[in-house]
Amino acid sequence: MRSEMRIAGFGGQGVILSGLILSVAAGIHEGKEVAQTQSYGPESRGGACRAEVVISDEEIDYIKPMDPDVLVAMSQPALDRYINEVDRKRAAVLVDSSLVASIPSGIAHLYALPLTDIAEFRLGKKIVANMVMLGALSAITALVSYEALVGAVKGTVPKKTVELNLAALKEGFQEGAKLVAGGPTN
Amino acid sequence: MRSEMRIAGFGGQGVILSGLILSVAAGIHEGKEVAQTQSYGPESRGGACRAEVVISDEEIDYIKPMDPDVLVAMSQPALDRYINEVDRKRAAVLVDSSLVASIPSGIAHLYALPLTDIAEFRLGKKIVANMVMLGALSAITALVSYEALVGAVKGTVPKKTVELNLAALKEGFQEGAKLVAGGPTN
Amino acid sequence: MEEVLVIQGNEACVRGAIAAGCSFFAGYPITPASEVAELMAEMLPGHGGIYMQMEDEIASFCAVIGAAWGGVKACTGTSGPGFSLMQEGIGYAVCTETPCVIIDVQRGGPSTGMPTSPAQQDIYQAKYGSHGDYEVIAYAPSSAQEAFDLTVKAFNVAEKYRVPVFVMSDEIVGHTREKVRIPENLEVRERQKPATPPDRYLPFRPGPDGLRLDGMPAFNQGYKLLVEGQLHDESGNRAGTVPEVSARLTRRLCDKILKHDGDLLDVEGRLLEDAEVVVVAYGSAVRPSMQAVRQARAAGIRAGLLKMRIVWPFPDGVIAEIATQADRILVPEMNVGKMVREVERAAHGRAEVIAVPKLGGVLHTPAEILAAIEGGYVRASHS
Amino acid sequence: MEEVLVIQGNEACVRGAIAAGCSFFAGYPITPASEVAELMAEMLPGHGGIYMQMEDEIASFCAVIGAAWGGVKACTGTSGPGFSLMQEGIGYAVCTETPCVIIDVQRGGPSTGMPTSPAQQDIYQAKYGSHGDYEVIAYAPSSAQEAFDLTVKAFNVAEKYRVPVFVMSDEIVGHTREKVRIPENLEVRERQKPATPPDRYLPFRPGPDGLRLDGMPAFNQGYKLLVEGQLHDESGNRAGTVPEVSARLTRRLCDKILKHDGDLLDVEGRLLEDAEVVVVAYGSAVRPSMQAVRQARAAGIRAGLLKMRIVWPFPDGVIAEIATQADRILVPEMNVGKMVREVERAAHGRAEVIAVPKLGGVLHTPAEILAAIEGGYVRASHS
Amino acid sequence: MITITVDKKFCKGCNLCIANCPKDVLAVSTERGSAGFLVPAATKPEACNRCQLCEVICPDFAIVVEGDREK
Amino acid sequence: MITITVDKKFCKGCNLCIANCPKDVLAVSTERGSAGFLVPAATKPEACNRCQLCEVICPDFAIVVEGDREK
Amino acid sequence: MHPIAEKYLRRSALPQFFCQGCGDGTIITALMRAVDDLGIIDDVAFASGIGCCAWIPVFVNADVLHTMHGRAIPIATALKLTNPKRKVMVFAGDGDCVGIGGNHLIHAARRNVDITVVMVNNAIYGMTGGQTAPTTPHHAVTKTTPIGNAEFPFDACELAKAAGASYVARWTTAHPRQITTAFKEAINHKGFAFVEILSQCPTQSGRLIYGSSDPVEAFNQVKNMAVGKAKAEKMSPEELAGKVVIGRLHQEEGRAELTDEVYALMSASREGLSAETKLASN
Amino acid sequence: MHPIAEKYLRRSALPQFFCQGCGDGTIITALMRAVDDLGIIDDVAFASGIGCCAWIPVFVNADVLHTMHGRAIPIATALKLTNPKRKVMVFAGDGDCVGIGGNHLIHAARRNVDITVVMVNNAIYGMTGGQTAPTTPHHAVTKTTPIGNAEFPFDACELAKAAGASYVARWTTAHPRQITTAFKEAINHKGFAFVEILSQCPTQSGRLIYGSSDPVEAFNQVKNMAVGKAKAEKMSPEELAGKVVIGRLHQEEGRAELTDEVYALMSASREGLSAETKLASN
Ligand SMILES: Cc1ncc(C[n+]2csc(CCOP(=O)(O)OP(=O)(O)O)c2C)c(N)n1
Ligand SMILES: Cc1ncc(C[n+]2csc(CCOP(=O)(O)OP(=O)(O)O)c2C)c(N)n1
Ligand code: SF4
Ligand code: SF4
Ligand code: SF4
Ligand code: SF4
Ligand code: SF4
Ligand code: SF4
Ligand SMILES: [Mg+2]
Ligand SMILES: [Mg+2]
Repeated sequence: MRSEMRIAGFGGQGVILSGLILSVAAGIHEGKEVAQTQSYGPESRGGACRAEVVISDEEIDYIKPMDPDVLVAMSQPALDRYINEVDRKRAAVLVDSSLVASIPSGIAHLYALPLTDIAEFRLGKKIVANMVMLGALSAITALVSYEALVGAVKGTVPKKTVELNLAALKEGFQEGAKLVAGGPTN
Repeated sequence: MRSEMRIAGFGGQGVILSGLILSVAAGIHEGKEVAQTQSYGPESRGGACRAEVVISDEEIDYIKPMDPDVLVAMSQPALDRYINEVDRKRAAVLVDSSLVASIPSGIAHLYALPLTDIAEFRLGKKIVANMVMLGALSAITALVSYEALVGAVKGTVPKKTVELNLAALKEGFQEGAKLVAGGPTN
Repeated sequence: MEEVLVIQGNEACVRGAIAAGCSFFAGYPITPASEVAELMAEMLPGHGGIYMQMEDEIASFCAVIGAAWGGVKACTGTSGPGFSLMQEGIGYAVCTETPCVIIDVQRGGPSTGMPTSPAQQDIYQAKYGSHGDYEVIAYAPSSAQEAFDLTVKAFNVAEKYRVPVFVMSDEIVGHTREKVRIPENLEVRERQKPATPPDRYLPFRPGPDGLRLDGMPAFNQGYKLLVEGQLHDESGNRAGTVPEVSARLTRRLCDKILKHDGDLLDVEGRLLEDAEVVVVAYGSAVRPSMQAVRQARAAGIRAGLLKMRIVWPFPDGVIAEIATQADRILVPEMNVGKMVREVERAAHGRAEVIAVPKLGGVLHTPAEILAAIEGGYVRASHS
Repeated sequence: MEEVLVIQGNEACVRGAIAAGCSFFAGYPITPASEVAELMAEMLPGHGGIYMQMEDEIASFCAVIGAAWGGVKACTGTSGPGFSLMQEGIGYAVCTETPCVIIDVQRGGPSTGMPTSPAQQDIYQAKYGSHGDYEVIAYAPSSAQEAFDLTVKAFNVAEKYRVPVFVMSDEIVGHTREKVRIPENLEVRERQKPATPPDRYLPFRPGPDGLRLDGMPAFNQGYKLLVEGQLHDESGNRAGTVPEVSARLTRRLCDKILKHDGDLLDVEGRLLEDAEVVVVAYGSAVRPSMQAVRQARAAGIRAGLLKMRIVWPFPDGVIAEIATQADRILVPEMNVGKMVREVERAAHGRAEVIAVPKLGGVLHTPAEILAAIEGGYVRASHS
Repeated sequence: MITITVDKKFCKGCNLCIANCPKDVLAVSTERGSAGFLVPAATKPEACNRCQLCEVICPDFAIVVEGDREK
Repeated sequence: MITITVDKKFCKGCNLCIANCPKDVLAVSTERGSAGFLVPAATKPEACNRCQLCEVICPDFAIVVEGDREK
Repeated sequence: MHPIAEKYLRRSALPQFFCQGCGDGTIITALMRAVDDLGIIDDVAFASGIGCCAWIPVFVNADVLHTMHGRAIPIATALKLTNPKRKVMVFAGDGDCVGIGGNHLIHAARRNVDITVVMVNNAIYGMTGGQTAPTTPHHAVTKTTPIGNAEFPFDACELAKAAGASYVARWTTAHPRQITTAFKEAINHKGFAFVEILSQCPTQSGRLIYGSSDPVEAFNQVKNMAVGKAKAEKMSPEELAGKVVIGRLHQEEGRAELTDEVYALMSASREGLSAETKLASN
Repeated sequence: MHPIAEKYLRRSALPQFFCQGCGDGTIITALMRAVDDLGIIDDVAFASGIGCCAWIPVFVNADVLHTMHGRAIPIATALKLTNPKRKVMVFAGDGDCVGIGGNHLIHAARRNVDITVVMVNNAIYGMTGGQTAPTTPHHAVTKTTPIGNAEFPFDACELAKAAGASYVARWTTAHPRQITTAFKEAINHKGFAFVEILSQCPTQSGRLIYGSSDPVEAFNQVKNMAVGKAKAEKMSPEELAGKVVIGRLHQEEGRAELTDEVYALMSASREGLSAETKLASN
């Protein structure tokens, strides 16, 4: 089984860190083969940025998504650009509704959550929006388990911030679970 | 007609300048085709150094001597090395006897003159040994005329030193003429 | 026990280097190679090694040279612009037979080019970037695992052949996080002291094969070494004006690599036995190529892959053989078509050699390579 | 009136440059190119030009770039080590389409190598020395006369193609004093202002051929130029992360040279009509080659010479044609065998291609090349 | 009257204008600009002395103070 | 007694020893060394104070002053 | 967008992509005001290297060479020489200016060439992600000094002065108006002018060296480091530890300048031309 | 050959090929005497670039890296770091040291790395045949300044000091014994030491700049330029014009030094190793 995810947004949102955590979760904690790639501009903050994760039971030849199962859009430009590279009928699409105003039509499995607002207002730190996203993702799709993500976060982020990150992950998971209970957003 | 000369010595003796003057004399003042090449080490003074001049009535393909008509040796190592690259029977060999102590045998047309001593003691400047040499050369061989050399010297060396250089040239020519009158040294 | 990590190729290079005994790194930050420096800075001191960030890439590579003669295994890491700046130093290292490793995490050029995007455009620069005649060794990893494995090998052959060795990684290999299995027992070639005692030792006299030197002495071990960047004789004294000596050294510097022990042929064939169409690839272009070859086989096309893990010295013989067997050879590269020229040369007109270039800083898709295998290749989208 | 001088190739380059309108030179002394700088220092100011000796070759070439955008024709001169240091800047000039000329008076390498002896070892470095994908133009004079003529041409095509152009001289051409005839009327291409007015001008938009740019604007002429070393769009704004735009620029930078107007094919055939053995040579190796070809003809052998005056872009087509006609192609070079690889590639196995390398910093003798023509070639004495 | 305008397309919510205002005219709002940051708002415009410190310090050319100070 | 030896193989006849000798011990001779230069000779060895300035100034390690100054 | 930005920014290059609260943006405004005050937008020529700071002039709608890391200064020197009327300005980060580009800086200073070099010192390599710079404090933590910097920082102003700069000033981004004044003084000064600006880089030096990526905290760090020249002269070395002196630190008027000298020699040469050289007649 | 030369010279490299009367030869002797006095021939490591001066250590029978033009200093830095017990010395011509290699000089000074850099200043590029150097006097004639130098020379000692050198001295070849002393002081000094030696180059600067290639005249030129530090302090700027101050110009003891700092951080790192990093087990 090969599954493919793309997470897109802009620099400073922790997009690449979220890719890292996914790949450690799947690779180390779930024992799968993984390939996590990324794309970013020369600016430290604000430029377009994306991370992609391929998870497979077998050796991975081509390391990039060919037909993503999941798209996470953490900004309007990211959604506008990458929605055209997924199968709108098949792929799960998670968007940060704090930053995305207009959502193209025809997305069968759309999940909208105000990731940044949750991070900024509920958790007090905008930069953990990526963790909220990961939590939600594990609730929405079965590609990586919540437990594996918790393990990966613990082994990855600086000690001082583990607690905050885990809280964000949990918040995201709960919000995601609510969404799933209610079915896709559209 | 193609004629080939090699002048060898060490850095600081003005070997390359003598090649330059020969090439200007033959090329500009006598209207021939010329190719003057050189070889030298990275040191400014004291290293092995040589200049070669090919003079021809036609376009010159290969620019280096293939079978030199003239060898000038301004040092012992120069003589020892290059004597093996001339036809001892045919080539005219001019050596600076102030600096060359031992002369290999079998040189049919050998001309020995204390070029450096002449320059240092008669003209007061060791560095014009090259001009003494050129003067002698024009007396000994007919390859470049004395007049052409005078013209080339005038157009080449710094104004302040023209007189000294011409004096040295003349001195060399006279010494050379004497030698020729007496026949080759050996 | 084997250790399993999920790490980027850049980290794999660092771990490979340290595992191979590297204890000195000098570098200068540059995208996409900065993680190499950062991880060296983090890990080396704990292993008794030294990390130095120098004032530029010129100084970085010079420090590597100094460290090598100082007695330790040393390396640097950089990308395009830095690699260009190191070229003079590379020539010096070649001429003085200084063992060292350079990790070039390739990004798109020319100039600042595409600073955050991958490319395979420096592959000729590795061989021809410095002035003069010389040969080097260049590996091209296609995964994080190979980044680890080939960095270890790079250090080993640097010691053996006394030459700068390149690990020609790229932004994709460097930044892709994958599983890396670190074996328990690694083959590491330690630095060897000369067999000849100092008083009879001529530092640049080749051994019995007439090619490789006798060990690698260090400064302040009693050898009174003269390490000279001018062409020199066997004692190290300059001989740039002595044609015979100069020519002999130049020839030996080239021949010690070209006439290697067999260990500098490092290619891997996949599904080649009956292949009519062979994809020749190196570095990250291997990944979509292999996917495409599998897809082609699934579609009944007799396709195969030749992966070059060492690109310099170029495997002329292997290509010549493939050219005899195959009808078509495809060379997908993330550049305008570079190594394809070598393939074309080595194929001697015996097979059709087709460049499958990909520009714009993106990896080929398997579909693009598949199309080329199927014979329907018209220039890939961004090429 | 035609003027006749007896001068060195280095002086011929300087006179050629000034005749072609060069009014800025920045350089750094290095054997055997120092006379280029010295004569520029002597002659340029009298012609209203500027000579600058910079702190190194990096700065020298940067100053040339600055001068070009400052509005004047500019060049530098160097040799191996300096050429290596200029490589980063060369990539920038390519990427920004900065017209300029670099005179490389080749000496033996690698490193300090043979600082006072000739070689033809930097010929690939001219094409591949900088990181990234690009194409350049490289001339290789074989006499003082050609040093003059080809330097003039170099300036002309630099303006036309907006690219760095190399004059790949060598120690022999540079230092050999020969007759140079300076014609009364020289064809000089002046710098052209853009045809489009500033307000509608896109500095990096190609003209109707889709390849070459519209003139060369200068700073402070109202264009508000952005000259960017990152891959950029037609306005000059960076686009290194936009694959389509990046790929398009890379392709155009290469194609504008490869798909030239015909004027970048500059070869001269001698006695080729019925030749069975063809000597392909460039630079000073042409001289003994021609002598050997004449000697061979005298001995009844059907030998001919192809002189490449432009080595990059490489004349693939001409070589392919010769390979069809001739049995053997000999490539004498003062290096381990470099351009012979291109000849081999372009010959496609249709003729036997034989390297006639000469090392040690000395020119081939006609006898050595004659021996190769006669088929008796065993490695030349210092090779 | 003084009008203080924050350009939401350019403001990155760095708060430097707020921190540098000598008159505490500005404060963080809950509104997001185009880049997703919370932009400042003039909560006490009447206190503004038109010193323009906010303008010269703003790294994003995003704040403009117009009009005259009331006498 | 003091012996002053000039090594004709190394001396380049620069005359720095002569110029620096505080006691005018040395002078140019008419003899050529291996490199073709006229080498110096100790014309007044008895005046030598063994200050060794000639030795430390000689760029070619070509002059050696040995022995003790006569009391 | 502020009217001055409307007037001077290069539209096609926007949006300005510096991080939230980066001091580089403040410097753009200060620069536009200086250019506006002097009315020199058509005469100014910018060159910059690579780094965040190097983007400052790119956003200005003027003639700009955005070049290679560390190499703007020799390019700028040629821009000046080829047209002495140009007002040439270089923007260089600390790494660009005294890291890789240090040799060009000291040689331009030595030549006293009439250009202005602005060095924006954020004590770190910002663009590449926070590695140590030659301006990073001793023992500071950065990405490549994970347990502290073993090296010591340059005083770039001292260096420029010792090399021959004839105008030297230092300010911080907390002094935007003084920056504008310094730019104007530097441009009007005949000779090599060096202006160092301490600037906050919340993302890298803020986060790594000073422990917070909050723009306001980073800004205050920089602001609090600065001590005016006059005040500093009255302080003890102990009091000055960790402080940086700001102000116009050095100015020497009337020193011979490169461009003048080059053109003077050119005139001398042209007069002597016919006698000394013979060139092909065309 | 002098006994000290017999003892220390590298026989296979002889003859020493400097020009007649070149100051570089005198410096070799001064160096051998310093090495002899300190008894460090087995512990010394030399690095040099390219130029006449760069050949000085090549003639000494010790471990020597004869490298690239301008690049000896970073190589020397690594030699020191890889074995702190080494006594590392660099010999560099003025072009090598403050021309092409200027950036390495100032960075090594900034790092206060415990090496000694000897710069032999002959005011010209000797080896390449007499082109202008960054130390060539204003208006001097050289091969590339045929009617006079438009540029201005560095004060290399000031530059080194401003960059962070903790020992700075200047002498001339007319002071061979002081050179030996300075070498010994510099080697024993903990930190970056810079020694400038004004030297005659009869062939190039003698001939081109000073109008005579006579070794004695060239030597006297250099000698007469020098003014002792103490004396200079009492002279007016007018009196000092054209003069060069010699002596031990600057020394700062006890300053933190790079090698120490690097090894201290290494120890700190090794203690924290198990906790912080996990490396492949081999
Ligand atoms: C030759 C070369 N080496 C390295 C780099 C990578 N690089 C880009 S910017 C930069 C440093 C940036 O630091 P600084 O100059 O201080 O500017 P800042 O980003 O802090 O404003 C480096 C090392 C490069 N572009 N070119
Ligand atoms: C990169 C490079 N550029 C130029 C040269 C040529 N070169 C050799 S020595 C030298 C300068 C010598 O001057 P200096 O350093 O002052 O030493 P000196 O010969 O005067 O002792 C130059 C430019 C070189 N070898 N390498
Ligand atoms: S200073 Fe500018 S960018 Fe920052 S919050 Fe204020 S208006 Fe927005
Ligand atoms: S102009 Fe001055 S007082 Fe008014 S808001 Fe701006 S900073 Fe505050
Ligand atoms: S100083 Fe030495 S080389 Fe010079 S003349 Fe005296 S002995 Fe000879
Ligand atoms: S030792 Fe002193 S006195 Fe004696 S010869 Fe030498 S310099 Fe003269
Ligand atoms: S990394 Fe630092 S210097 Fe660069 S834009 Fe961000 S805050 Fe500014
Ligand atoms: S050129 Fe000058 S520095 Fe070089 S050896 Fe000759 S005199 Fe000495
Ligand atoms: Mg910085
Ligand atoms: Mg010098």
